[in-house]
Amino acid sequence: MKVSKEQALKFYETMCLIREFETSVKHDFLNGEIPGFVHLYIGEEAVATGICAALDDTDYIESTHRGHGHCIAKGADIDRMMAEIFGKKTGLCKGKGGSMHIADFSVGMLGANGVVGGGYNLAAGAALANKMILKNDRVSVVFFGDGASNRGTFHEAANVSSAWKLPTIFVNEMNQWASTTPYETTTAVKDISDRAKGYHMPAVIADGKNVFEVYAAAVEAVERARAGEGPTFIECKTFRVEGHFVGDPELYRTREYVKENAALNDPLTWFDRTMTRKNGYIDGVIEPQELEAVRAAAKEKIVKAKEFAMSSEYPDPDQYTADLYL
Amino acid sequence: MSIKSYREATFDAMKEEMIRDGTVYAIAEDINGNGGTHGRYTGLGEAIGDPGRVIDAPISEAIIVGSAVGAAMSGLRPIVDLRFSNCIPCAMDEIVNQAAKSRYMFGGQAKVPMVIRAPDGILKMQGAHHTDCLEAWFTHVPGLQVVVPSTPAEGKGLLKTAIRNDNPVLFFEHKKLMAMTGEVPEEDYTIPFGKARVVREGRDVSVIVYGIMVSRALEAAEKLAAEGIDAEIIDLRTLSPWDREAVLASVKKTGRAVVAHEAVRQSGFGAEISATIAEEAFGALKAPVIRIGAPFVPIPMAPNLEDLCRVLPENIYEGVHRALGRQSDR
Amino acid sequence: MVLFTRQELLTHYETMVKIRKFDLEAKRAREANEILGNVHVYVGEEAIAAGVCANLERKDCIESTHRGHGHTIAKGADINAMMAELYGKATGCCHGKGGSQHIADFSVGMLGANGIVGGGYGPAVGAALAARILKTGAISVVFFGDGAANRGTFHEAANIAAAYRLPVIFVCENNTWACATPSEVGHTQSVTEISRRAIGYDMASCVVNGNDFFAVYEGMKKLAERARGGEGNRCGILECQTWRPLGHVIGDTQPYRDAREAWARMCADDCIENYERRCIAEGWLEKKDFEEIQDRVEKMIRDAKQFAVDSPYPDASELTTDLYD
Amino acid sequence: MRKLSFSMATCEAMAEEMALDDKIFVMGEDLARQGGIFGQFKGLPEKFPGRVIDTPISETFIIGGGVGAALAGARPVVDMHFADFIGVCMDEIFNQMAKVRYMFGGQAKVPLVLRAPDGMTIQGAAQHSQAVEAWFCHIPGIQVVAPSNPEDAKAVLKAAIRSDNPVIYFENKILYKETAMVPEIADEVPYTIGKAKVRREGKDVTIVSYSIGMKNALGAAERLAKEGIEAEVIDLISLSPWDKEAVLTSVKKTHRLCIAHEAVKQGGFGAEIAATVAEEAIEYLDAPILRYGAPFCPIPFAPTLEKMVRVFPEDLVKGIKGMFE
Repeated sequence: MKVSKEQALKFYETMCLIREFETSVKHDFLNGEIPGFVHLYIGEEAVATGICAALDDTDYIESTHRGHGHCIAKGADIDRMMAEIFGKKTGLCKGKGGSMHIADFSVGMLGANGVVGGGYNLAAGAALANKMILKNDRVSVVFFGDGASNRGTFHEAANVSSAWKLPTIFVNEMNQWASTTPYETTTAVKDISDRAKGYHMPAVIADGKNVFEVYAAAVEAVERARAGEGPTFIECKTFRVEGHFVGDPELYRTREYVKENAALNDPLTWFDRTMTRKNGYIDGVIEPQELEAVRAAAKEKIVKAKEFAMSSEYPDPDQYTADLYL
Repeated sequence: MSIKSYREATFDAMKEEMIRDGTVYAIAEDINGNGGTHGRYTGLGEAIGDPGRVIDAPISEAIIVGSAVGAAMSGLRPIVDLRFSNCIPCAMDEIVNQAAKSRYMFGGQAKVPMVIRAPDGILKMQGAHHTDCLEAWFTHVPGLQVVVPSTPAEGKGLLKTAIRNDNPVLFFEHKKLMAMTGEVPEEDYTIPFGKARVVREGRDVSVIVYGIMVSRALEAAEKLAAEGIDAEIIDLRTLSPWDREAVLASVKKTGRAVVAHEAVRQSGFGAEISATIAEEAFGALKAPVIRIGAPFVPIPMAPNLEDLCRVLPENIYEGVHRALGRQSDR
Repeated sequence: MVLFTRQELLTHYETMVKIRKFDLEAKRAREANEILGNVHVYVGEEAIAAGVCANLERKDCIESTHRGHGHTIAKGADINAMMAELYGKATGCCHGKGGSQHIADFSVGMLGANGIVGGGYGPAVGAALAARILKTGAISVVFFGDGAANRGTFHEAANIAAAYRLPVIFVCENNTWACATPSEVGHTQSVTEISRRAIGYDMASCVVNGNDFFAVYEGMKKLAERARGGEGNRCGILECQTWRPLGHVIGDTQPYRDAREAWARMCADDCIENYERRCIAEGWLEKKDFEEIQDRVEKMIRDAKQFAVDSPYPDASELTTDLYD
Repeated sequence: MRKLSFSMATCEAMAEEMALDDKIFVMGEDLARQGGIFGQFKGLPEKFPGRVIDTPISETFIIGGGVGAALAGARPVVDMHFADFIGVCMDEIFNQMAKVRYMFGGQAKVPLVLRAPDGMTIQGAAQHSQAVEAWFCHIPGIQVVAPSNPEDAKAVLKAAIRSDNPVIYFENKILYKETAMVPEIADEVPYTIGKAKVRREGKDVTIVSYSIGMKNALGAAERLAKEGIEAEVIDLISLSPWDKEAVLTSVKKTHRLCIAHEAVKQGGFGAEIAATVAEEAIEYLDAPILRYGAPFCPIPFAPTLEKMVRVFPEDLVKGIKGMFE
């Protein structure tokens, strides 16, 4: 499908923001400014971007431990995201959640999840509430990796979503690595989307580096969901460029292997290459300097976000029991 | 004797047991990828000369534990690793309704010799999904045994016992233990379950602890000793079964008790210890039984809030003073 | 179509009749409050347990369900000890500790009925793993209902069994009722044929008429041979489509459906009568062969009941035994 | 005031609240057709079409889906069939339901009620008889209630439904059939979670219990009265938060404490009560604290063994009289 040049540039901006955000986080983690667990989305930017571009603010997403990209793509405030990752009181979760539990309910981002496969049922439940109880046309998206596709929670959520034609969209980020395990050693199928057949659920495979292809799949799935026709399974073939978490020595794969696959699957270089020539996605082309301008602006934003985070206070100690019960 | 880290000591325990007994196998997510969390399994397959007994599992906790129950009932001795204690709830039913009960429900026909290793505790800003101490749940479940080692040498001996033992064992290891080093005997040895050890003799107050809390209690004891307060420190080693006699004997001697763990205080295992003392050493008590545990909140991310959830030597030190301060006027 | 020897035909018939009469007696005893607790009977589904287990050797393991008497009998358990277990007697196969819902006989590879719907998948996969490591050549079977098919444990077990190339056969007894809930597409189920899910694990699958012993036997035979024959993905799903003629549990008044119709539907397609009809039509057996077996089994069940009634309850001192080693 | 059974009282509470707020819905297994396996949802499917939802046997979804629905603004009441199955969705309870609000810094709220029928019936055996409330008292972020009679059953359930926190509502399976006078409650707040009730005033000893345990507490108090010992009986009703002050106040008056629950003694909630008193009021005690609970074994099936794991009023009487020797 074709989109306007503005839309294409919007995609690019989001992807650059994610890339810059993650690059900055990685840097700050490695020099000890950010503690805890941090999982980076580098290389998978086109997935969150393409999917979330097809959603409204009132739609929901359930994210994963690798959630910064989803959060940014859904439109969360980047300053407050960064502050949360630093554990500051100005963070989206007032410093209680951190990277792995980042959330912004104001834009329908129902949270990253420290439990692999913890998001399916929450997303299906939100879909159930919206369709069957609150009677609106909001849709829920759940992102999950190839590793998480082996959790029983997937099975239970997929079955009910299909049985009740819930507006749940299952977005599989097939990045080929379940933390340190190559997916094929523990997963019985080549295309995880084959599992959709077991629930009478339509499925589509998208090239995870091609934001347009992901977007097109998402638009179709969202239409189907809003029309009451039930869930869709979108498998995005992508690649996890970084280790499972920042600091992962990656003993389980070689540098060469990573370099090669990163190059093959990088959504930003693909975008640069494709948009600067005549292509089937927009009318005309995007000039290199236009792209450069977007990249520069993104860098700028992230620098500001970090300054905001650094200059923010830690939460007041007396806040440690707050936000538990009402 | 040689100086080893907890990680190395428990690795040796597994290695030796797996070489000794071909029915022992280890299964976990990432077990070959990165040696499991904290690399506790790195090179295990090669070390025992049988990589087939070190198995990569999908992210399917229910089946990792469930299949181990079946394998155990069929003659194997699984070592299951759940990476983080917080993954345990994903397999809770398999642990409490299958592993714990199969032998009993089936009238002793089955036996379920398996070990579930689960690193727990606060490390640094890992947030609410990777830090909880859940031992108390399993002390409430008949059929399970619960082990909480406190040093490298203890870890090796207790893990060997757990592997040879014919019951399902939950083996909780604090993440801060992993890099802790200490003297570890080279020879083959086991440590019996249900036998506490007196880590430090004392006459003024009994401090009952387990796991990581033992080293923190010792630290507190040094500070107290400087003030002329002589604390006796008891390392329970195993919580189910647990050594009531040792605890009661000590409290009858000192007349005062302080119980501490990193788990949430409300309904933690400390309550069982304290309640038992109140029932069975009542006459000997000169003061209230002090109980120390984490506040009633999930673990927050912010470092300063997180620190409020730790149980540190100063908390124990302060607890002992409370025990000494408020005399019972009974 | 395999040709059975006359003896085999008689044995399979006896298995089904034994299950039928055992469970009708269990039903009677429960309704008369001679036994207590949850009793789920297998009436109407006998051909499945019989057809599946006829393909198994003693060393092979089965994981059963809450509706487990049929599986236990078909795997060759002693019915005296089984009946005694239902009565909670010391002579029961679980020494009175388990009862109907936790019946087990490890001596014949019956690794236990399970009170947790979908609790059997894990142990079955584990048993297969053990068979591989111990090189016993045994295969595992896990029975499960259409309701249990929606438990996440199914998904985890199916994936791991396939990924590890383990010899596990998932036998779905699709009797269309999950307790008091019909497994209808759109209600609680998303597929008409549960075996469709095999695709998601690159597994073999086969759908058969669960009320036809010969169809079940054939389907199971194919999957069992594949499971025993080494290479590639060795697991499979055998979906047996059948019907639950009685309530979920004895005492269930079935407010959710017409009980009389439910029973009539089985009578119209009773796996035991189907078996008799086929054998007579093919000229394999005669009416009197069946009558002779019916009478013999009748007596076995009477004796089993007597044995159970005469047996003592376990001594109070048994309370904490069989818990730890 | 009119006579109602415990289970009808809970139905009434549901019906009243669902009529007030159409964001409330019910989800679980076997609800729509059967009104719950213990009839505790009878009539609701007809009264509130579309708001009583039959789920597959997918407990992780029942809870996880409930949490998601709550996050999206609905007010789910979910049913756990048997509390014994709660382990199946422990992660959804512990890592999701209890933590989302806190982890996300108060952005979310989870107004969800989890109804969990628990306790021993008659020969329900190891997987359908458990009392597991203690696990949940150890989990920050959820509230735990366990009413002991029809009147409280209604008031407490209404309060739980109105609470913006996740509440686990343990309802004992034996108590379901208990009947008593239950008032029509108008719209005012029916009960404050965390408050205990003094069921019987006394000066000599304090007996603390909850849920089915209250039968033992009150039964023992009556017998003791005949022997001139006046027991004060406290019904906690709510376990997390629990009414520390009520217990401490009473103990400071009576100087003796006895705690009883059906759950296994080791690691049970009774330990929390005893430990708290041992820390905050030990100087008031004239005798060691008594704690009653099940012995350390699963629930056996055989009647002779099952009797051994039950607590009876006589046990309390014996122990309490010992306090005065």
